[in-house]
Amino acid sequence: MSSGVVQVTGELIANRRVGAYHHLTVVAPGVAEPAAPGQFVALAVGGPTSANLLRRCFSLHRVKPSGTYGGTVDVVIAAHGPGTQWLTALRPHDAVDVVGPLGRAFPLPSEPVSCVLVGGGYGSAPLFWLAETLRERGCHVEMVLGAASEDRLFGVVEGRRAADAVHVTTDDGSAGRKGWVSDVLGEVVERTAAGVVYACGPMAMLRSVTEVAQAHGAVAQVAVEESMACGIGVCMTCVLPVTGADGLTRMVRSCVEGPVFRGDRVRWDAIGDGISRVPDDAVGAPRPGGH
Amino acid sequence: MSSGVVQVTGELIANRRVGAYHHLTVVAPGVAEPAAPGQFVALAVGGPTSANLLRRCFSLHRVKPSGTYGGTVDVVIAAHGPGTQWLTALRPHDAVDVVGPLGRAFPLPSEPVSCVLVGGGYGSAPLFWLAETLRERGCHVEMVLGAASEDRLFGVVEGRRAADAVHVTTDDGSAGRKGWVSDVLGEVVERTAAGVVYACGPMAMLRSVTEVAQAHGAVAQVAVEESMACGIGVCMTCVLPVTGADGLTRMVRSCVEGPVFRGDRVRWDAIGDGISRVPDDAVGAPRPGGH
Amino acid sequence: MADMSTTLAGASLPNPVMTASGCAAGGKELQRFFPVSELGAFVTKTVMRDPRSGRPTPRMAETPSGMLNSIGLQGPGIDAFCEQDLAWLQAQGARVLVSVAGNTAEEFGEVVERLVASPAWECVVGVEANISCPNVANRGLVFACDPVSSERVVRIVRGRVPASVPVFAKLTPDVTDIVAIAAAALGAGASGLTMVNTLLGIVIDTDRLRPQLAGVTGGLSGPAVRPVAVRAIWQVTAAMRAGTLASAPVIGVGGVRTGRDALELVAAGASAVQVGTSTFNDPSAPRRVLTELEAEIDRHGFDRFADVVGIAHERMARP
Amino acid sequence: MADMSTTLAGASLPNPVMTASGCAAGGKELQRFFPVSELGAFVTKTVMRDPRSGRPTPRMAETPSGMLNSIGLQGPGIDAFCEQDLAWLQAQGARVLVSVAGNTAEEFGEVVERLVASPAWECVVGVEANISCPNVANRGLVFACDPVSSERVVRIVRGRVPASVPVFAKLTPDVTDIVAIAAAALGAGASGLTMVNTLLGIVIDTDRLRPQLAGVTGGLSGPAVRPVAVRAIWQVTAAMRAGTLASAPVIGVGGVRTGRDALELVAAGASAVQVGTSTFNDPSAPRRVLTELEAEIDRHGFDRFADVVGIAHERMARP
Ligand SMILES: Cc1cc2nc3c(=O)[nH]c(=O)nc-3n(C[C@H](O)[C@H](O)[C@H](O)COP(=O)(O)OP(=O)(O)OC[C@H]3O[C@@H](n4cnc5c(N)ncnc54)[C@H](O)[C@@H]3O)c2cc1C
Ligand SMILES: Cc1cc2nc3c(=O)[nH]c(=O)nc-3n(C[C@H](O)[C@H](O)[C@H](O)COP(=O)(O)OP(=O)(O)OC[C@H]3O[C@@H](n4cnc5c(N)ncnc54)[C@H](O)[C@@H]3O)c2cc1C
Ligand SMILES: Cc1cc2nc3c(=O)[nH]c(=O)nc-3n(C[C@H](O)[C@H](O)[C@H](O)COP(=O)(O)O)c2cc1C
Ligand SMILES: Cc1cc2nc3c(=O)[nH]c(=O)nc-3n(C[C@H](O)[C@H](O)[C@H](O)COP(=O)(O)O)c2cc1C
Ligand code: FES
Ligand code: FES
Repeated sequence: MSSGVVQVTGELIANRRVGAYHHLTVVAPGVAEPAAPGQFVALAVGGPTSANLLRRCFSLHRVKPSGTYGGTVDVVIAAHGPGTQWLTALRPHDAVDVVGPLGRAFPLPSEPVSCVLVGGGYGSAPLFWLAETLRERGCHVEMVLGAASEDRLFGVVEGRRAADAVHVTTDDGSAGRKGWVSDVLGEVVERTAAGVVYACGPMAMLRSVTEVAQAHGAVAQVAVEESMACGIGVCMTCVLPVTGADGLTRMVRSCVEGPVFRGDRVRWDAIGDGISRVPDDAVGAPRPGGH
Repeated sequence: MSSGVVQVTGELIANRRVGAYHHLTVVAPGVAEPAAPGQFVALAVGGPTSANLLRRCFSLHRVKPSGTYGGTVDVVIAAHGPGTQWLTALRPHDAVDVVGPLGRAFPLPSEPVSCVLVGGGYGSAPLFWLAETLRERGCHVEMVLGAASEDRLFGVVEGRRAADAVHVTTDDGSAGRKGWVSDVLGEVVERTAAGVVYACGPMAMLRSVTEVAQAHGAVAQVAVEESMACGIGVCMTCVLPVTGADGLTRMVRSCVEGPVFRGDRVRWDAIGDGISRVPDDAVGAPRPGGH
Repeated sequence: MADMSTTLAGASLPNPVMTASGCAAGGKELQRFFPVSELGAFVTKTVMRDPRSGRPTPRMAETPSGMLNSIGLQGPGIDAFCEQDLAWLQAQGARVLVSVAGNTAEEFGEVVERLVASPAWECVVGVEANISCPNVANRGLVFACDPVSSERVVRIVRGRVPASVPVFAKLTPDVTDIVAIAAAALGAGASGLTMVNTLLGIVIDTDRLRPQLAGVTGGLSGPAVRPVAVRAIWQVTAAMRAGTLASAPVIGVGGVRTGRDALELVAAGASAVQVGTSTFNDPSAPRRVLTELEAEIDRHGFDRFADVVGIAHERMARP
Repeated sequence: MADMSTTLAGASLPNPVMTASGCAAGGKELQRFFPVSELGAFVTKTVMRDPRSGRPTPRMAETPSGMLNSIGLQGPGIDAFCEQDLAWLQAQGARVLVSVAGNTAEEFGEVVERLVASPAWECVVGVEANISCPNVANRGLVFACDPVSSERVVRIVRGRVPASVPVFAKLTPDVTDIVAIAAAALGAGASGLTMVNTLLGIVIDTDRLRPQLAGVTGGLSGPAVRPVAVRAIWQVTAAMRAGTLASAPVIGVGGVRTGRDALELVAAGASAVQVGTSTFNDPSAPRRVLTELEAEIDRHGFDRFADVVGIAHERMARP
């Protein structure tokens, strides 16, 4: 109640296709007002007869705290399994049950430093709002947007408006430079003398973004994507190993202590192949002969 | 394949409210052509994410074997639980998965005898088509339509077109005569010297219709409504005790051997309070100390 | 196109998809939607010695992603079954897995004797002993809840079915240790196992405030129980692979609605898959699942269905 | 408005609705959606002696109308729990049912000792012994799968909790005979039973062809399992009513999403109801279920919630 999280039955007012994605605008009073870039919403799927109980989480692309319809939130969804297929098939005026805003936002620098924002696929969705917020604070902002192919890039045009420069890569070379975001990131960080690199996208990308940022003396702030059952901190399914300020590694909930983490705090050595392992040195790790 | 039953993904083309009910028209090629009054369709509910696996069964109200849209079927639905709520909330162009036509139709008299058609609530839905079919064969047709209240009567106006006369009763007297269909039925059967009474509605009504028909020398043909899991004869959930031509009582499937039974064959003594018991004299009935 | 054939303890089937007992009646009803001879095998409803009326209604309750049933093994008895249902199935060219049961172990034997003696016996590719039914001689305790009763039934059935025809014991998941029951059945000569039967459940009618089923308890089936079926298949297969249980083919059943669902059971260890409750949702489900399973095997680039059986045991994530 | 209060072996609660262990964390997270003090009781996640990291991820798989979880009892250990979570709950005015577990029976005792000694002990209205967890001393077999282990744990816990505070044993449905386990727990001094914990399940990732959970098996929960929970509650209640099992209050849990669902468990015999997985769908679910259950009791014209407990046993259809 105090925290500003609400649950509301929203109304879809727009659902437009953008490349491989769907861009949804939902009237969700109370969600937009307290939200900040990097936070997400959890949407119920399937309606009253649904066999899919668990909510689906999506980064806030943009919010409009007020307007013709009351507060709205925008999300960008890749249709994948049953939940995202159901959401992307919704039509205007359909009801959408929204819980949000959730999670820890991207921390903003107190000084007007140079920043690089890196998005992989739909991972770029929250970065344009972040870019504008940073530029309002006087930061120089460049973006690196990457995807497998052109249709999976999101927001290149929007990026040109929101940021000082946009660099594009695709795996197949169908747009921008052929290759990965990490191939161009080092140069951009170096040239702009960036202090912070913000990133959102697949885990493997976040790991290399962290490495590149570190190599060039920047701090990485990465928004991770762990499978979430509740999104609100009660189920403990969304954990990953993160080292705290005290130097100890714990399995922490990415839905409340994340999804944004300092890249150098994430124990990438324990993450891969779709699994987040428990490092042997983690607090409470299983010990031989007992848990 | 030979039997004329098909499964098709139909398209809803109309959903109109009629009193307490919804009248749906669905394009369902192949279902209309072989159908006859008294048969029913089984509709899937909830769409691809549905937690409700079982189909819902509805009497065919009318069918149009061809037309602008290809064959259509009409059903009249009372919104009740999750499945009927979902169906009645559908909008034109929504997909409806239909299996049908199913079950045994009302047997038609070979001679142009007088007939009385009795409908309770939405149970009248299949009777107008039946009335027309009977009148085409030269039968004199009167209808008795009853319901708890006026909004739960279905098709009084349609009845006036389809039949030679329509008699209405409601429990609360909000339309027609206050009382039950059985209160007026005897007089109608008597006056028209009816040879057959056709009925569709709640079990308790079917029982008294059978009794009244018998008392006045008419044959009752009743369409029962047992809870059905499959509608196509494979699950054995929809049984009720019926006496066969051989005089033996068996638990027979109302979805394939019914839903229409001769009223005097149904073992009403074993039916009531929402339960169909197994009469002690039924074939294979449990014996003391064994099954 | 992958080779979809499968071998179940000597019985070679062109493909691994079957109906599930009690979910396809005698075959005629589904024949209206697809030729039952296209299935790997047609599994009959459980047949007992004498005609049975089954239980009063309501016999079913819908549940979230599943249902309860309490049919009470209604059926015509083995003689009428052989003369009518089995003869009809044979005429269609179907391969038939006949599900049998008895109120006592000895009654299982009688049913099987008459089955083997039937003129239509030739179409029978296997016998499924439904030991997940109550044992009248043992306080109505389900045979498959007790290793000793399970053993006794299987031994009798195995003894009366010609050695060339496999016998499958159908297990209930409602036990503390399913591997122990599997061991009892295999020890008594079962050629393989069918897993799983329904879970015991109750639904209360919240309007009448009484059990919705006239028989109070019923069997829970449908997609809701699939994770339990996969787990049971996994545990038994793991024990076989570890050498602590004799190796034998497993027929998987429980909650299969799509080819992907079937693939879950197969990857966990099932050499064949039965489709039950989903048939009520989609009368063509067994046939459709076969098409979808073929597509899945192809998508994964396998040449033979047999290569996928139990594959998940080899691909476990090593945390 | 009906009187919704309920009494659980001496603990009087203003209403019968609770969170379920492990589905509401420590309370702070849900407090953002409703005051946790409005619930009959708040049930904490199971706390063990030492801090535990839990299992690797993936820790969950969605299933039809349910989910699998394999958290591995992650938690801060009893000391940090008492200092932080329990103290916070006390400050909110919540009534707390603390769920405890141990790797061995003796460890259960240690956890309880430290809990009873904690300054926040006063807000504790009961202790729930989560015996549906693996017993390290007995080949990792779940305590509640074995009457002897169940008895041992309950005896130790009961011995260290002041007699005025009830102890509930939380049972798993994955047993052949749940009444036998209930008898063992009650015989060892449990004041009541919580039924049921999750069912063991596996989901196969059909893209990777390996178990979806890093820990292979997980616990199945959600509406999918409700009929199993109702059945377990029914069986134990029936045994109590028949006099073959000592009478004791039952806390029902399993698949409750609405007030009607809660009413099913209550009519089957539960004196209180926990809401677990549904909270992930609707963060206000426990509070909403209370409102809806009140409305159901009113709709049926009862004056007191207590009059509905077990009522379905009296209204059985007599076929
Ligand atoms: C913080 C956060 C932000 C996200 N932002 C976006 C976004 O902006 N756009 C977008 O398209 N997707 C986003 N995702 C991923 C999105 O949540 C999943 O693609 C979606 O939940 C999959 O649902 P499904 O029904 O298609 O798949 P299913 O596989 O059926 O999902 C089954 C279950 O697994 C969970 N799940 C599956 N995949 C993921 C995943 N990658 N991450 C988290 N949970 C998962 C679902 O929530 C659900 O509970 C985000 C995920 C997180 C955690
Ligand atoms: C042959 C036949 C013809 C019917 N014709 C009509 C009609 O024209 N108009 C109409 O409004 N209703 C009709 N019904 C009743 C209709 O099928 C049920 O009202 C409907 O299935 C209830 O679904 P639900 O989701 O609202 O309820 P739920 O209670 O959620 O249904 C749960 C399950 O029980 C079954 N079920 C519940 N009630 C009934 C019932 N009364 N009869 C059969 N199955 C039931 C459902 O099929 C479903 O499988 C007919 C039923 C039968 C058997
Ligand atoms: C209505 C119904 C009747 C059943 N009858 C039998 C039966 O006679 N014999 C048997 O072994 N199993 C019977 N079963 C169990 C199924 O064969 C199957 O094991 C179980 O339903 C799980 O599979 P499913 O989820 O695909 O339905 C029946 C199941 C249902 C739903
Ligand atoms: C994510 C998750 C974590 C759980 N953790 C615990 C636990 O720590 N202790 C416990 O006794 N039960 C635990 N459970 C089981 C629940 O308390 C409950 O018994 C079970 O989920 C059935 O109820 P439901 O269907 O309402 O979720 C957990 C369940 C889930 C889904
Ligand atoms: S998703 Fe449930 S705790 Fe994070
Ligand atoms: S509804 Fe399945 S046999 Fe009639």
